[in-house]
Amino acid sequence: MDLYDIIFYLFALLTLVSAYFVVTNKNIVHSAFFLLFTLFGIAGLYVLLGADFLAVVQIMVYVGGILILLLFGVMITNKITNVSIKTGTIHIIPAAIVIGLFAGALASIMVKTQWQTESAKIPFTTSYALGKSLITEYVLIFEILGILLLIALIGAASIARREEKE
Amino acid sequence: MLQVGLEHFLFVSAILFSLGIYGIVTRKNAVMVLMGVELVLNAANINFVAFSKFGNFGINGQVIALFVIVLAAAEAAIALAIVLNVYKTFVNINVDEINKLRD
Amino acid sequence: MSENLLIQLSVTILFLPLLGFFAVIFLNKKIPNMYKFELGVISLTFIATLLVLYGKLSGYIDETIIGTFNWIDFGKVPVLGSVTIELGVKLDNVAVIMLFTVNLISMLVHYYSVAYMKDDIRYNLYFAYLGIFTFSMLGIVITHNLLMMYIFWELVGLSSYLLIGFWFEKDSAADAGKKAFLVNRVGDIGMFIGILILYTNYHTFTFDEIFAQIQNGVIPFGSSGWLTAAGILVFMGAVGKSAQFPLHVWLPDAMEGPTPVSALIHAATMVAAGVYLVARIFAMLTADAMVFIAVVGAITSFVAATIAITQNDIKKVLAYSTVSQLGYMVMSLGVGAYAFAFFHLVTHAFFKACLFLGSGSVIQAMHHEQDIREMGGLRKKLPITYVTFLISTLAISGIPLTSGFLSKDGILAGTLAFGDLTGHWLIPAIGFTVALLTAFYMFRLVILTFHGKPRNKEKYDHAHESPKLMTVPLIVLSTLSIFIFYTPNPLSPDAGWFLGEWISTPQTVVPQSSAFEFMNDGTTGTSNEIIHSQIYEDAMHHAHYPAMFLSLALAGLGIFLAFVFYQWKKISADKFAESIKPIYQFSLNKWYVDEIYHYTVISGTLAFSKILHWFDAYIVDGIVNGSAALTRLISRISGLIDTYIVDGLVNFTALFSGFMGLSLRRLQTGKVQTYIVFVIFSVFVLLWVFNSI
Amino acid sequence: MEGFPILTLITFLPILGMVLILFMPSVQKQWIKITALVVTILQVVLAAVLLANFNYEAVGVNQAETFQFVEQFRWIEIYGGSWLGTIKIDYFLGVDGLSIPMVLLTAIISLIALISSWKIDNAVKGYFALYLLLDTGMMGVFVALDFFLFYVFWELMLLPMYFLIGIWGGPRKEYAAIKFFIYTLLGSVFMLLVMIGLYFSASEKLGDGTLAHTFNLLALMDQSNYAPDGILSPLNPHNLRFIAYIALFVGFAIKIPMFPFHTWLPDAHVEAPTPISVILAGVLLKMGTYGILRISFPIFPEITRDLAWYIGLFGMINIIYGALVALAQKDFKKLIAYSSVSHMGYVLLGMASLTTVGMTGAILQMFNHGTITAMLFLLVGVIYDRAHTRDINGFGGLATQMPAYTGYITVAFFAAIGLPGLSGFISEALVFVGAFGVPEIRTITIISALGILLGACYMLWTLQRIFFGKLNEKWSSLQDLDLREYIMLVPLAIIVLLLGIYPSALIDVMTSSVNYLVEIMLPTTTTISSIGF
Repeated sequence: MDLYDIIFYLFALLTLVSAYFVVTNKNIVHSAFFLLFTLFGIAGLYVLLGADFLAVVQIMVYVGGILILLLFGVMITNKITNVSIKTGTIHIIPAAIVIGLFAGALASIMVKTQWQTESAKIPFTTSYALGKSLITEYVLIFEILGILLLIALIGAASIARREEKE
Repeated sequence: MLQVGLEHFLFVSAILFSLGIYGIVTRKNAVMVLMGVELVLNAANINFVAFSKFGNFGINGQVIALFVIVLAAAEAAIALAIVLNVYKTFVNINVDEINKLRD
Repeated sequence: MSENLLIQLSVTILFLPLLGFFAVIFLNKKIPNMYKFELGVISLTFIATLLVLYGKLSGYIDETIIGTFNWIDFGKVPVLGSVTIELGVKLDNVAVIMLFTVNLISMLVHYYSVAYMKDDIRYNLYFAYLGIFTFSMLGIVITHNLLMMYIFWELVGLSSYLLIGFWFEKDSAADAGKKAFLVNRVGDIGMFIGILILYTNYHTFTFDEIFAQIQNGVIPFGSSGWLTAAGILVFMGAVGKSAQFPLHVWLPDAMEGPTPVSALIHAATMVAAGVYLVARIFAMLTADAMVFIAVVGAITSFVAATIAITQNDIKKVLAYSTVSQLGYMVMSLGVGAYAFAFFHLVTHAFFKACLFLGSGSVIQAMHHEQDIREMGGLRKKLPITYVTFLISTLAISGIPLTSGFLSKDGILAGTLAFGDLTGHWLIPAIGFTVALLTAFYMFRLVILTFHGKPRNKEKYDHAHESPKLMTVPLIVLSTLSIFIFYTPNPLSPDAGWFLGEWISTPQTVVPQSSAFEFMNDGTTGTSNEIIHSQIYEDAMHHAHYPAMFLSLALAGLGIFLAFVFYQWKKISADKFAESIKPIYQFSLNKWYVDEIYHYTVISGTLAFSKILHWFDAYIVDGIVNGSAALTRLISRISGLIDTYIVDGLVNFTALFSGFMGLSLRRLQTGKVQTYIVFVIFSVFVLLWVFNSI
Repeated sequence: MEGFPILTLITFLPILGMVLILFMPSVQKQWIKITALVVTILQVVLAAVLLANFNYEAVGVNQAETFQFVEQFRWIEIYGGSWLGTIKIDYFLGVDGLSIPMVLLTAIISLIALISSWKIDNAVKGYFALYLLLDTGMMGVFVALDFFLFYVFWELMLLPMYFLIGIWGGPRKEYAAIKFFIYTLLGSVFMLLVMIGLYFSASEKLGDGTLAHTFNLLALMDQSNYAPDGILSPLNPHNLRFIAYIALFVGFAIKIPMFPFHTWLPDAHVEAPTPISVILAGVLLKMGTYGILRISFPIFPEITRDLAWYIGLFGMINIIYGALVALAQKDFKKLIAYSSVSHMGYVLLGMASLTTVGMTGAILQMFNHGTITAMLFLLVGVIYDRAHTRDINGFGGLATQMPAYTGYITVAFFAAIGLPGLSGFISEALVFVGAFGVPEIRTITIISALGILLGACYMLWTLQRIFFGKLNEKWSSLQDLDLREYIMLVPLAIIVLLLGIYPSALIDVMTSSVNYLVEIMLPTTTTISSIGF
C-alpha cells in the first residue's frame, strides 16, 4: 500500500461519499455543492489514471460550467424567495432495494471479472497526444461535436426563450 | 488486494453509477434528476479512462471521455432549458407530477 | 372486232350502270333531274351491248372469249404452291344473248318507268336502284367463275331487296323485301357450300377449269355422290333466286314493288338467273342431280300453276305464272333439253316483261287497283295495252306463230323424250298438265281484265290509255314474241338461227357411270362427253310432233274452258269453286306454304332465339354474376369470420390485455423514474438468470 | 427509315399528347380536344408512312431478322439471385404482316372515335387524357414483341378503359365497368401465369454467351431454346404445355369474347359512351384474336394442331349463338354487341383452319369487323344522341326523316351481313373457303354457314323496324347527319367499299407472313390430301 494507493482511496472515498450525499440530501443547494466534491474526486481519479488534461477539463467544464448552470437552474425554478429549497423524494425503499441489488451485481461483475490488462503506454503528457488525435483521427467527431454544441446552444436558447413569444 | 488496480476504479465507477441511478429514480426535482445523470456520465467516464490506461488503448479512452464531457455540457444546457419550459407550463418541476405519459 | 375489244366492251357494259348508280345516289339531292343521267347510261349500255352481240355472233360464233385478271393472290402457300383467285369475263353465245336480253328489257323498263313513276318522291333514287340492279345482273351474265357469280348473285339480291321495299312506308313492302332477301339467302347458303365443295377439290372457281378437271377424272372427295351433291347444292342457289319450290314464297310477295320492277327483276331477268346458273353448270350435273332438278322444276311449275288459277290480284296471277314458267325452264334443264330451256328463258323474258308492263299500264289506268274482280271491259279503253297483252298471253299459252309456242313445245318434247328414255313419265305428265293450266289461267286473266262489262264503273270511266313512253316498250316486247325473230319455220325452231346456230348444248363432263346412259354417244361407244347424243336427239325428234299436238290440244282446251267459265259464263266459276271448296281454298291460300313456314321455321327460330336470349341473360351471365355473388358471399362470410372470430379473438386478446393492463396499471405510473426502476430490476434479473453474477 | 424509331413514336405519341393535355388548364376544352385530334391524326399519318415503307416480302412471325422497323434494347436487367437468374426484359418492337393491319386499324379507329368524342362535355381533360393513354396501350399491344412488354401494354389499356366506361358511361356504368375490368383481369392473370411459366422454361443466349431466361416472344417460339426440364418445355415429357395453352387461350378468349366468356361485352357496350364502344368493338376485341395468332399459335404449334377442332367449334358456337341472341334483342346497341360476338366467331373459325386462305380471312375479318362495327356503333350513337333511346321497337319510318343516315346504316348493315362488294363478304368468304378445305372442321363450317342467314335475319329485321314503315310522329323532328358525323362515317364507308372491291390492298400486306405462319404450324409430315386447302 503505497502513496498512490492511499491517494486513490482518499479520492474514491471523497467521490462516493459526496455522491451519496448528492443523491440523498434533501436540500437541493447542498446536493449541488456535494456534487462539486464528487466531481473533484473524479478529477483526482483521472490524475491517478494519468489523464491530466482530462482532469483539468473535468474541473473546468463540470465545476466551472455545468455545476454553475445547475445552480442557476435551481435558483430560477425555485424562485428562491418563497419556495422551499428542499425537494421531496419518492418510493425510496423499493428503489433502494432494487438499486442496491443492482449495485451489488454490478460491483461483483466488475470485481470478479478477469480483466485482460496490459502495461500502459500512456504518454507522460497527454495534451499533445490528445490534441493530435483530435485533429487527425477524430477530426470528424470533433467537428460534429462542435456543431452539436452550437445546436445545443441555439436550441437551449430557443427553448428557454419561448415564453416571450406567447 | 489493496493494491490499486483496474478493478478498483471499476468498483468506484459501479457504485457511482448506482448512486446516479438512485438519484435519478428517487428525486422529485428535475434538476436533481439531472445531477443523477451527471453522476452516471462520470461513472462511465471513469471506466473509459481506466480501460484506457489498463487496457493499452492508448489515448483513445481519454478522447472518448472528453467527448462525453462535451456531450454532458450540451445535455445539461438543453435539459435545463427544458426544465425551465416545464416549469413555465406546470409551475413546478417535480417529475412525479408530470405524468402526462400515463394518460 | 378483236377479242380484247369485246372483253373491254363487255366490262364497260358491266360498269356503266354502276357509274349511273353512284352518280345518281350522290347527286340526286343537288340535281333534280339526275335520273336522266341514268337513262343516258342505260341507253349507252344498250348500244354497246348491240355492238358486242354483233361482234360476237359475226366474228366468233363458235368460240368462247375469256378475259381474266388476278383478284386475290395468296402468294406461295405452303404445300399447295401458288394460290390465286381470279375474276374474269366469259363471252359465249349464251352470255351475249343474255346480255342483250337483259339490257334491252332493262332499257325499256327504264323508259317505261319515267312515265310510270313520275310522281314518286324518290324518283331519282329509283333509277339509281335500277342502275345497280342492271350492273349486278350483267355481272351474273358475263362471269366466267362461280365466285363472281355468287358475288353478283348476292348483289342482285340486294337490288331486289331495295326495289321491292322501294315504298318502304308500306309495311307489306318492307316485309316483302326482307322476305325476298332472307329466302334467297337460304338458297344461297346451299349454293355457297356447293361452291366450297368444288373449290376445295379443284382449287379454282372457274367453270371451264372445273369441268376440265372433272373430265380428267377428278371427282370431289373421290365419290360421285359428292359431285351430285355439289350440283344440287349449287342448284339450291337457283331454287332461291328462281323461286323454285319450296323457296318460291318470296316471289308473289315481291309484287309489292313497283310494277316495272316486277317486270324487270321478278319476271324477266333476275329470276331467270337461277336458270342461267344451272345452264352454266349443266356440264357437271350427274344423272341424279338432273333428276332432282327436273323433279323440283316439275313440282314448282305444277304448284304455281294451281295457285295462279284462283288468284284475283293481277300481279299475283302473273307472279305465279312466272314461278310456273321458271319451273318449266328448270325442269327442262333437268331433262337435258338445255337449248330449249335457255330458249324459253329468252322468249319468256320478253313476253312476261310485256305482260307485267301491260299490267302496270292497267293498274295505272285503274288508279292503282290490282284486283281483277274490279276490272273488266278495259280493251276499249286501253287498246294498245290489250293487244300487246293478248299477244303475250298467246305466247305464254303456246299458240303457234308465237315464240312461246316454239320454246314450250321444245321443252315438252324434251320431257317426253326423257320419259321415254328413263321411264320418268310423271315429269311429262306434269308438264302437259301445266300447259293446260297455264292457258286456262292466263285467259281467265285476260277475259276478266279486258273483256266483258266493267264491274267498277267509276274506275272504268276514269281509265285512259297510257302515254307513249309506256306503250312503246309494250309494243317492242310483244313484237319480240313473234316467231320470226328466232326461226323462219313457225312450227320448229331447230332450223332457225337461234337454236340452229347460236345455242348448242355443252358436253357433259361427268364420268360415264354417273351420267345417264342415253347421254353416251352411241357412235363412239367409249366417249362419255356428248350429252346431246344421237339417242337423245332421236327421242326428241320422235317426241316433237306428239308433244306439239298434245300441247296444242291442251292449250286450246284451257283457253276454251276459260271462255266457258268467264266469257260465256256457261258454268258459274263461283259455284264450281263452291263445289270443290277444299281444293279451291287450298289453292287460294297458296297451299298454305307461308303459314307452314311461319309456324315452323320462323316461329321456331324466333322462339329459339328468345330461349337463347334467356339462356344468355340468366344462365351464362347468371354464372358470371353468380360467381361474382358467390365471391361476395364468400367475402361476406369471411367478413363475418373476420368480425366475430378473428376480430373476436383480437378483441378477446384486447379484453384480456385490458384486464391484465388494468391489473398491471399500477405499474404504469407514467413516471419515467418508475420505469427506470423496472429496467434496472430487469437488468438485474437478466444478469442473475444468465448466471453472470 | 433506317434508325428512325417510328414504332416508338406511333406508340408513345398519345402519351406525349396526354402529358400535354395534363398541363393544360381544364377550362380550355377546345384546345384539349384539338391536341388530342392532332395526336391521333399524326398517328394515322405515321401508320400510313409505316405501310408505305413496309416490305411485303418480309415474313416476320418468328424470325427476328425479317421483322420490320425493329427497335430492340435492354429495358430491364437485374440479377435476381441464383434461382431467378438474370431477369432480362427487352424493349422490343417490330411489325410484320400479322400486326400491320392491326396497327392501321388502331390508328384509324382511334382517330374516328376521337372525332366522335368531340361532343364529350364533362371532365374533358380527364376524358382525353385517359383516351390517349388507352390509345398507347392498344398500339403497344400490336407492336410489342416481348411478352413482358406485351403484357404491360395489355394491362395499360385496361385501366383507362375502366374509367372511361365507369365515369362517362350510361346508367349502369359502374356495374359494366367493374364487370369488364374483373373479367379482363381474370384473363390477364391466366396470361401472366403462362408468361412466367414460359419464362422459366426457356432461355436465350446473351451476347456474352451466357444463357438467360427470356420473355422474348421470338425466342419463346424457338423450341430449341427450351430447357429439357422446364415445365412448359416441349422436351419435357411431363410438361404442362397443354394446360398452359388452355389458360392462355382463356385469357385471350375473354377478350375476343368467346362463348361462354362473352357476357361482359353487351353490358360494357350498352353502358360505354359511343366513342368507347367504337374503340371496344373496333380494336379491343381484336387484341384477343391477335394474341392467339401472335403468341398461342407459334409458341404452341403442336397443341394448336390438336385443339384446332375445338377452336373451330367455339367459333361456330359464337357465330350461331351470337346471331340467335342478337335476334332477340330489343336494345339497338346490345344487338350490335351480340353481332360482334357472332362476327368474331368467323375469326376463330378462320384461325382454326390453319390454312393460308382461312387465316388471311381471319385477319381480314378482324380488320373489317373493326371498321364495320365501328361504323355501326357510331351510327347507333348518332340516333341515341338525337332520340335518347335505343329501343328498336320504339322507332319506325326513320328512312323518310333521315335518308342519308339510313343510307349509311344500310351500307354498314349489309357490310356486316357479308354482302359482296363490301368488305365483310371477302373476309367471311375466305374464312369459309379456308375452313371448308380442312376435313376435320368441314361439318362445323357447314353449320357456321347458317350464320350468314341468321345475320341477315336480325340485321334486316332491325333495319325494317327502325327505318321502314310509317314515320312515328314522335321522331318527326330528328335531324339528319351533320358535318361532323359525315367526317367520321365517310372514311369508314370508303374503307369498307374499297376493301370489298379490292381486298388485295390489305391481303398482299399479310400473305408472306401468313404463309410462313401456316408453314411453321404444319405437322412435319403433310401432304396435299391431308391438309385440304
